[in-house]
Amino acid sequence: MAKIIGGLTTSHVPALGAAMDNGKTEEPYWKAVFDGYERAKSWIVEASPDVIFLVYNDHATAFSMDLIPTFAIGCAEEFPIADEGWGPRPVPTVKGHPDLAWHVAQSVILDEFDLTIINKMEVDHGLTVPLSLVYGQVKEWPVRVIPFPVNVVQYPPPTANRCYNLGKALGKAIRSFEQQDLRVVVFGTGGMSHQLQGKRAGLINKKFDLAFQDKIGPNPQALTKISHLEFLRESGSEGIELVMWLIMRGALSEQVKEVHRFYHVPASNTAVGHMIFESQEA
Amino acid sequence: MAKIIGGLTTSHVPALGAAMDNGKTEEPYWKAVFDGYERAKSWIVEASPDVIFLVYNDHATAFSMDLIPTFAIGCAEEFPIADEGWGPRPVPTVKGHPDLAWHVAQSVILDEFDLTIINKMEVDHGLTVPLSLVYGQVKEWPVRVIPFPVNVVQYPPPTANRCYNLGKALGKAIRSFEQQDLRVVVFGTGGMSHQLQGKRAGLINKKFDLAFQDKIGPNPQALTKISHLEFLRESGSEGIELVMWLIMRGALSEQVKEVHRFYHVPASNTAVGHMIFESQEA
Amino acid sequence: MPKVNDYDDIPGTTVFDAARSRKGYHLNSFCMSLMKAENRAAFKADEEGYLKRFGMTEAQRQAVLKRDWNWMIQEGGNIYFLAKLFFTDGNSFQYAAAEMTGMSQEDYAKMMLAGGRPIEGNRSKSEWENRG
Amino acid sequence: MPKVNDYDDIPGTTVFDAARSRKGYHLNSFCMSLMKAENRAAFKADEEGYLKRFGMTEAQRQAVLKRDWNWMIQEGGNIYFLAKLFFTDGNSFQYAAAEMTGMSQEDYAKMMLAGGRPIEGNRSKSEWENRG
Ligand SMILES: [Fe+3]
Ligand SMILES: [Fe+3]
Repeated sequence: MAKIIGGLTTSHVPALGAAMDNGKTEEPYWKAVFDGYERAKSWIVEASPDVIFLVYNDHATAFSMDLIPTFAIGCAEEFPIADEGWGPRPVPTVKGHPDLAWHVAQSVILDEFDLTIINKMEVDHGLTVPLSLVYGQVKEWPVRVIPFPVNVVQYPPPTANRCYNLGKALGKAIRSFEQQDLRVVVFGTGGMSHQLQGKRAGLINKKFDLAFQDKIGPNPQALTKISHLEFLRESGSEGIELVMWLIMRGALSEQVKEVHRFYHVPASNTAVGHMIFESQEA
Repeated sequence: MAKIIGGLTTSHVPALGAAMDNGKTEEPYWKAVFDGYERAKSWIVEASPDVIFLVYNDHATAFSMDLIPTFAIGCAEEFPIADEGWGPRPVPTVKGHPDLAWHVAQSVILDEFDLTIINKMEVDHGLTVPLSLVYGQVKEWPVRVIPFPVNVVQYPPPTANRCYNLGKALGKAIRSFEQQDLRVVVFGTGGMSHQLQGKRAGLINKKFDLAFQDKIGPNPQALTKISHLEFLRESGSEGIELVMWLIMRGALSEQVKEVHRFYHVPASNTAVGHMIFESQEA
Repeated sequence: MPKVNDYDDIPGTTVFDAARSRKGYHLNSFCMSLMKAENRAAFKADEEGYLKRFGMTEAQRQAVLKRDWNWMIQEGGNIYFLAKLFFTDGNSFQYAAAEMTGMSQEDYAKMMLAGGRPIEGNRSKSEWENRG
Repeated sequence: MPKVNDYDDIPGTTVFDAARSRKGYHLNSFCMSLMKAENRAAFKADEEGYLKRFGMTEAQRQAVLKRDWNWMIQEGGNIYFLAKLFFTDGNSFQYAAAEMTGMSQEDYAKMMLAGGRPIEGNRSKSEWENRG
């Protein structure tokens, strides 16, 4: 059986990718952020996942207005890096894990989650920045990745409750995969509070974010009751990305051990939230 | 509020479209089929829908293997006719109803169904043949159409139970649309028993089909328990399209009046099943 | 992954599941390409040359050139994708279905007119083995 | 459809819902086109000419030419689509965000370093109206 070692949440601010790509990680502004990821770099070596199940949102890159899946799963062998307007990020192509991805897709569709199956897709900063934050600059990613894009661009995104329940189904599906000893880590990316548009741009709600970080481990059910209106109002129009943290949380065991927590304002416009959890399987 | 007048089920065999397009409807082989649709032609005039909510499956036309949505909803202004290998069918472009389609999309996503929103799509025989069967050869379709493609090509399709529950959410969403007096008819297309592949091609299970027709009106819950294995085994590898009838049924009122029933073997390889129901709103 | 699925017991039937879908990706992509008139013309003008544009296996190419529908399905083809190929040839679903059963189209059509292939005796592989 | 939504009460915020998405379709499609280097080159060489390729309204075209980000959002633009445009210009999310607030990028950056725009007083339109 495959094993879910743990989960990791992180923002995926594109400027963090640019700072790494342009060698600016030692500048004081950026160093304060990257220092928060030192623990992740050692943790991921200890955890040594074979596969990262990476929940993120596409930022109008693979999905235009022509077609917007609520939940999609990348089943391809590999995923090229998208050109978001300044050429593709100089990072390796992402290799998938079709065996596990297809197994999960079949399982959760039969569990009545209405996924879109994807066999061809480019991936944007939402997926690559988290990988860079954890693995740094590498020639090849030392891990397979299953991209799991969630719509948070076109209103309405899936509800917090739906995301948490989906996470549970994903966890069950991953654990039932028959390949012996496959080690899986689940990433929930996006957030925390930020607003990138209009006269309210720059909004940060530290109190909301810290409460979210307090609850996501021991009491995620409380967070599933947050409405879209509350996310939009309290965490900014782009803070609603936080629903994706609940997918990660749902996939982990009931009890989890928090091994790292980081909160920092700002990275560009965003409150960076980064946490690491380990499963406490019975 | 919009009103759901009733629902209609029908097969969408491409050869039926070809028979109409090539003026063969009076040949005895085809006449036996088309005679079964005479009632539908008068009923649709009585029902005079403004919009048909048309549940069907794409046959590897709009969706290749690159991207396979479980449930999708067409929100565009219009939908061109696809070229399936012999040029597009000579039928009018399908006009959508974006106001209602978007309303339904928002509503059912908030009700935790994970739709894919589509703003650009070509439609194939799965959608156009049912329209032709009901409206005949016309210069313009006298109705707006919301295409609702369901994956039944790539295993696994959504379960029968999921489809029925989705239908309920769609019905609720349509009824809550604020535009006064909009008249809606729901089509559930596909089936009945057929198998188009392998040494078992040509399978027909009349007993299964008639039992399905008996239950879909008064006792659809019984049909929601049919497993994929049972559909595949009993109604043929392509008979699993019948899950789409349950979406239509779910959208109608609890009690329905059956106003027409037709069953005929064969149209090409398929058992044609065609029924008309009227809502019995309290 | 020689995984056993419940539906593998259905005789004469290939369910288009993940394994088949992955195997047939390039074959089915070739079929999709035939939805454009210019591609159909190019294919008809030089079938072998046209097939080289796609990352198909030799078996998939041969199966296409021979129009061996069962072989194509064995190599991951799905009937709705393959339809683009037999439509390009000017043939119908009934033509292809008859071919796959090994019957003449006339005999197949007669079987359908008589009510189709019955479900009795066609539910399970064991029934096919026992009929000798 | 001047429908009132609960989120319309949030000040300085445009939720990208169905109405906005429909209004912005061609504007956002133009932005997506900038994901190809050759299209960026063509746009830079002749902005007005390039914009004519898309079915945009005159207001959408003017908003693009003027790089008026709030106007683009009013015309149905979404920030993640618009990002392709300001990335093409060599600018960042922080640049665009500052522009939209009417602050200089320096002042905006200072605000962010000081903890960002506070939530207090920024939850509801009534709060903005009352602050005079
Ligand atoms: Fe993001
Ligand atoms: Fe069909």
